[in-house]
Amino acid sequence: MNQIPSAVAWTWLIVALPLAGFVVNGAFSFFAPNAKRAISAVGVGVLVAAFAVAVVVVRAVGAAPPEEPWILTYWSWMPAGSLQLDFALQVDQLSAVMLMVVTGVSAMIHIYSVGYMGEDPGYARYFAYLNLFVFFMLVLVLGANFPVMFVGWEGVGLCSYLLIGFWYEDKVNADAGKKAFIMNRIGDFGFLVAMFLIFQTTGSLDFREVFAAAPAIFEVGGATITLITLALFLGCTGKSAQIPLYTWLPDAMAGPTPVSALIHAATMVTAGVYLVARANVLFAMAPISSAVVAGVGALTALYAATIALKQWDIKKIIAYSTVSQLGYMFLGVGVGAYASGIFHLATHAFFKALMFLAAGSVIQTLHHAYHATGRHEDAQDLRNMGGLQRYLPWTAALMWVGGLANIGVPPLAGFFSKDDILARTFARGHEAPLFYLFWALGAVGALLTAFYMTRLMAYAFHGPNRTGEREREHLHEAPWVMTGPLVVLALGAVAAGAINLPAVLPGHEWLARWLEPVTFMGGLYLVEGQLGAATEWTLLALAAGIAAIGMIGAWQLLKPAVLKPAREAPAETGIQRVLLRKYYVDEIYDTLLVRPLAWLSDRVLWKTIDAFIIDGVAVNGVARVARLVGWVGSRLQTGQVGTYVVIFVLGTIVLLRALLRS
Amino acid sequence: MFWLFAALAVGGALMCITRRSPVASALWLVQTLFSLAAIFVLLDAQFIAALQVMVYAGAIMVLFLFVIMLLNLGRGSATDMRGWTGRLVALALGLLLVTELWVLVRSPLASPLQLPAGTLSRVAQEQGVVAVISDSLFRTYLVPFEVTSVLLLAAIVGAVVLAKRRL
Amino acid sequence: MLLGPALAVSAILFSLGVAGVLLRRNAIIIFMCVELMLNAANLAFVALAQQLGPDGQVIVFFVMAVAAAEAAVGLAIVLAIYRHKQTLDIQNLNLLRG
Amino acid sequence: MTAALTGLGYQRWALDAILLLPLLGAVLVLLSPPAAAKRLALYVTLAEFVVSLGLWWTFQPTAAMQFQVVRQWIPEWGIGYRLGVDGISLFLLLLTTLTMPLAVLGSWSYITRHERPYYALLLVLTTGMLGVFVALDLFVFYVFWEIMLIPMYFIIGVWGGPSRLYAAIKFFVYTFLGSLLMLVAILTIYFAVARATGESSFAYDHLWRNIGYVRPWAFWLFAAFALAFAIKVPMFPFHTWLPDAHVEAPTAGSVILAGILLKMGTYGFLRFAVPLFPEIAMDPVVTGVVVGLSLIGIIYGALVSLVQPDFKKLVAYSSVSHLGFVMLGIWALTLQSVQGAIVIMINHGISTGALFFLAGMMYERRHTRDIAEFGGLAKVMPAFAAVLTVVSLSSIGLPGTNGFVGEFLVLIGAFRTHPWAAGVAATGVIFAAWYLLWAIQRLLFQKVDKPENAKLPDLSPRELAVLAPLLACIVWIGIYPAPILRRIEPSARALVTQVREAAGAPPVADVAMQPGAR
Repeated sequence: MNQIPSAVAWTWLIVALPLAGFVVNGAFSFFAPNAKRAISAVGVGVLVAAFAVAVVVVRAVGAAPPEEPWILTYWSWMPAGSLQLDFALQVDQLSAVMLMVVTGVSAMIHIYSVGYMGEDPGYARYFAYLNLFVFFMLVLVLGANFPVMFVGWEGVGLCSYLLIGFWYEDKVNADAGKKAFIMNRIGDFGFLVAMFLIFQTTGSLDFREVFAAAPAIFEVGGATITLITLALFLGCTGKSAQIPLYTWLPDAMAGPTPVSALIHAATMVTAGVYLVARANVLFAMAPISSAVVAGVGALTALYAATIALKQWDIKKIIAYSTVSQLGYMFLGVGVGAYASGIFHLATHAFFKALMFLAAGSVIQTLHHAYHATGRHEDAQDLRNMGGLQRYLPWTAALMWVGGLANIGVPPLAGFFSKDDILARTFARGHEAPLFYLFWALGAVGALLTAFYMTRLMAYAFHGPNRTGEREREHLHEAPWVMTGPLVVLALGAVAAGAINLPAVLPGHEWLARWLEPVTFMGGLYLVEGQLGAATEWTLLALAAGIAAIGMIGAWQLLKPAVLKPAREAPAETGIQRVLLRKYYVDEIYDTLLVRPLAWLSDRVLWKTIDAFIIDGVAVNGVARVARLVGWVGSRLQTGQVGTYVVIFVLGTIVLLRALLRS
Repeated sequence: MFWLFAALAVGGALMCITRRSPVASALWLVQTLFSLAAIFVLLDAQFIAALQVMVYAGAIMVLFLFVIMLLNLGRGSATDMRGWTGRLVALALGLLLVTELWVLVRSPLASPLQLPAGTLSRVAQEQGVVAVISDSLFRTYLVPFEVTSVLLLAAIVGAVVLAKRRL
Repeated sequence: MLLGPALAVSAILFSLGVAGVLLRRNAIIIFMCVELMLNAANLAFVALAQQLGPDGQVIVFFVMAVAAAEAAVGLAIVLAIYRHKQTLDIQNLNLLRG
Repeated sequence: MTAALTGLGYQRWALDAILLLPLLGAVLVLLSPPAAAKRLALYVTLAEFVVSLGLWWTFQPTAAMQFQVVRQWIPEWGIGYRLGVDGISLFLLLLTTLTMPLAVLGSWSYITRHERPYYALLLVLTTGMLGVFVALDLFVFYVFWEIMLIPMYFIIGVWGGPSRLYAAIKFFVYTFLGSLLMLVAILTIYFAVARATGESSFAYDHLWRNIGYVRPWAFWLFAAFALAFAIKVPMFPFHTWLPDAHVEAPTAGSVILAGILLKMGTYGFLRFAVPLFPEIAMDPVVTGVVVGLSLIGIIYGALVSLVQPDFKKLVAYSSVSHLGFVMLGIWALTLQSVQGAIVIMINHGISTGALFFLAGMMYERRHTRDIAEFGGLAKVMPAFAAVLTVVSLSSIGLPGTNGFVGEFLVLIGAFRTHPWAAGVAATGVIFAAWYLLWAIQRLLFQKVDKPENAKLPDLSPRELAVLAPLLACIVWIGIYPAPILRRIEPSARALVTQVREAAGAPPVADVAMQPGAR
């Protein structure tokens, strides 16, 4: 292990700054909720400062790439015999990438929020939560052992809960927050069980020790390691909204749009991908689990894309798109292309945050317009938009960049990262045909992605405007504080692909080489397939072709001109309705799980077992028997002294008799 | 001598429990008590006999009579005797008790405990009647004696409290 | 030796006392019967004291003291009851009824 | 600090002072003018806390009993006033002394009639509870166990809610039933040991060393102890006194009941039932029953909490769930699980105590605890909402709060010996989130739909003073529990070692065993 550079010792500051921001803004929310300048200064300032420190730290990593992670131990957290948990952070190449993504995107979104949330009465509370979120996210990516990571893991879930339910006065929002938290908790259960198993088998929970010991302890493909990784992956499905625990993410759009951009697109939901990449040794040693990860990822990628086809809510489309893109990331890490997964994670953070923030600008201006005229229309419904590029030219252009990146149009970032994943999946195909199926699922998903993204752009920005006659004059471009971050993110969406260009292009696979010290252990067990240059070129062309077909198809099939506003739109039928209602999965969960459990708790457990059987029959039954005996006894007491005397004398005589006998 | 007083005592007791008027009952009881005092003398317990006359026949019975008079119960009202069943029960239980006690009386006394006949009267002549009792009373039974005095005090207070019309 | 006859008389008197208690309903007469029983017991004590030493007489002394106390308190209770209920018939005194 | 306290001879008089101070305080409170009662009680409990705080510094992290006090009481029967503290009881002691001033402050405006007897009873209760935790003589233990029952009975029965009498009697009879059986067991052990060794003594050490002489009846004796403690915990089928008592008791009563009284059951298991009868406790059937009941308690308590319309009842049932974790931790009998069980005991006292305080504050404002009567409180009472959220999160076991540390240790320890049970218990974290978040949503979020709720005052400084120490503990234990764990560890290790050795149970990690050493 090489010497820790002095710059890395500043890591604690990256984590502590957002926490300090939370504390200060939390205090502001109670004592000076209207001091918006100060709140913005603190809220944004800590993030910018954290980003700056992160740059310093990452430069140190770049200057002297560590062979093994640098561990910074701060204090002993849970010392209990052989369980010696420290509160420790670790810096290595993987956490460096995550550091840049998290602090960078967060800083942009914080700046954007200054404009977006400017008029909200809960401004201070909003920034406090947002800062707290960043704090937990950083703990998540920097934690040096599973429990510390779990602190961040659940902490971001908490902030997600608080921010989804930020406008808590609406029951829908509060419900959505609660749903997100509980769904995440189901995943966390898996995480917990995985930690128990890991501790049981390896006797440690520190990343370094566990991963170092894993090859000696576990047998490749053994039951234990499979169980551990599947349990970990259950945690990932909760946090990263994969089948079957994905339903919370679309509902989570109830939160403010920057929150959706930060938490539900760029950072928190990618934690699962990060976890798989971090624990790559474990997953690589369990081929079945890896296949499950890849399969679930591919399936989710396609499945979520089909739902996105028919949604009308602009944020829901982007949300399902996020679910779908997360599926690609899992496909990547599932086939052993850990660097590709992280690559897509990074590019996705840029273009999806961009999409969300741009959508936020659209929603805000529509919202203002409807507010100004007093009409109650849905500001998020595509059917109420149309032709917006005339009113919001900047936003439209920037959103097109994000959309194209998402579709995977060369040479934007999304093209390279998505193709990278698909290519590597294809490369595994010669091992098992299953991977060709995964690749096919992913490819179809990509086609659908191109379709729904084009649909979104066409309906929102092109064709005639359907917002309303009087509202039209209130539509205007967002202020610079909101468009500025969009520009930065758009640059990222365009250029981020450069960090990991395919092998056939110059500067090839820089990120993969950068992550080599972290992923090489996994690479020992899950050997990536190799593709010839010709195949690689073919796949690149195919990807570009798919994107083009999807876009052109959408452009031809959809007719924004004949679309009616939401209020006048006819009801959907058949398969469209099924898609619109998201395959009724929420309803199925509700009917099969939630309601029966509530019914069981109320009627059977509480009212029958608790109140009736235990309390009524057993406990009070005993009391009733005692009372009955007492009642019978009391009837014997006539209160007649004479009777008592007779009995008393009789008793005396009997006693005397007994004495005489002896 | 003994049998005469015994007969008087039993007769008085019998009359006491059968008279309708409380006053008459009380007076018959006085007769029994006096007879008992006589029997005590015959049993070498002159001091107790004197006490019997003073405390029982004198103090206690006077108290009873006082109360009876105070409550104006002297006039024999309707009998307070129980009905035939009650009488039969009383009779039966009384007889049963007598039988049992009779058996008890017949049982022999543990011989080592017995003093030779006439010991007590001899001792009484040597030391005086009271001295025999007082010796035992103020040595062996000093604490009970003192406790008794407290008991009497408590009884006085209690009686006063109970009998007062209003506290 | 008057022990046997004295004890016999004591037994008879005691039984008469018990019978009286059972027979009568007037509280004050019942009370007198109790006194009768106490005296019967005293007789037994005195008779036995002749055989076993003077301690028996001491006990009689205590019995008398207690009897006096009891009479005082008992009669006070009788007074209180009479004032409260205007009767001494124990059939009407059923406050102990459960 | 340690040196200064040692200079004062703290180790010698600490326990005496801690037990005597509240009793003196009770007398003073009874003699004081009624208006000064609560102030006086507050000072006494604060003084008590300060005195007990010395234990923190002077406690040596070893398995030995410390601060021992041994005095003859009834030498004919071998009853001695024997007290001592080890890592298991230390924090229960501190938790008690911390809770009491808060309980007094929490009663400040809630109790409006008969103030003097109320505060005097609280102080007597303090002595009783502390006595239970420090007694090292089974007779003295029993005496304290009963002493604390009586003030609690009156606190519920006199100052409680509408059906307080039912609840108080149920609480009393239920607990008393168990404790009488325990008394019989104690006496049986005492006489059996006295006959066998010729030395009559109720001293815990003496009985523990010679417990082999009661082997023929060990099962029944264990059962008697276990029943007494199981009722107190309460374990699954014996829990129905708890919701009633909690709902009817005044705020401070609920807090003390949940925070401390329940811990006496689990403490009893740790101190008496398990170490005295290790081979019975570790019997596969007994273990199966206890672990099974704990799991039922965890899941069942959580599910029943879910559907409670009354907030206090919800918290009460959640206690059943939390204490299930403690029982699981004790019976899993690994170092981590036992440490975790003790930490959960502390946490539960803090978090559930705080929840009951909050429930009481709600009740004082609206005179109802019906969750449906509230809604939108976050808008009206932001500080209240913030505190309730943090406390609930701690109760849910969010990492970074105290709740996580305990549950994590119990589960990771239990996983070593009972992996399936630990797995099932871990699902409890899902249900806990469900019922508490749902309750929070209905209380704090959504629109203020009842006009009576629109003008509710936020937390007063006094109420904040009650909650602030608890919040501080929640965060502190959540991120830096190491000082606590280090103090617990030696005692927990000794316990696990002894019990496993004596029971001939399979060895586990962290414990060096010599089977059959005893």
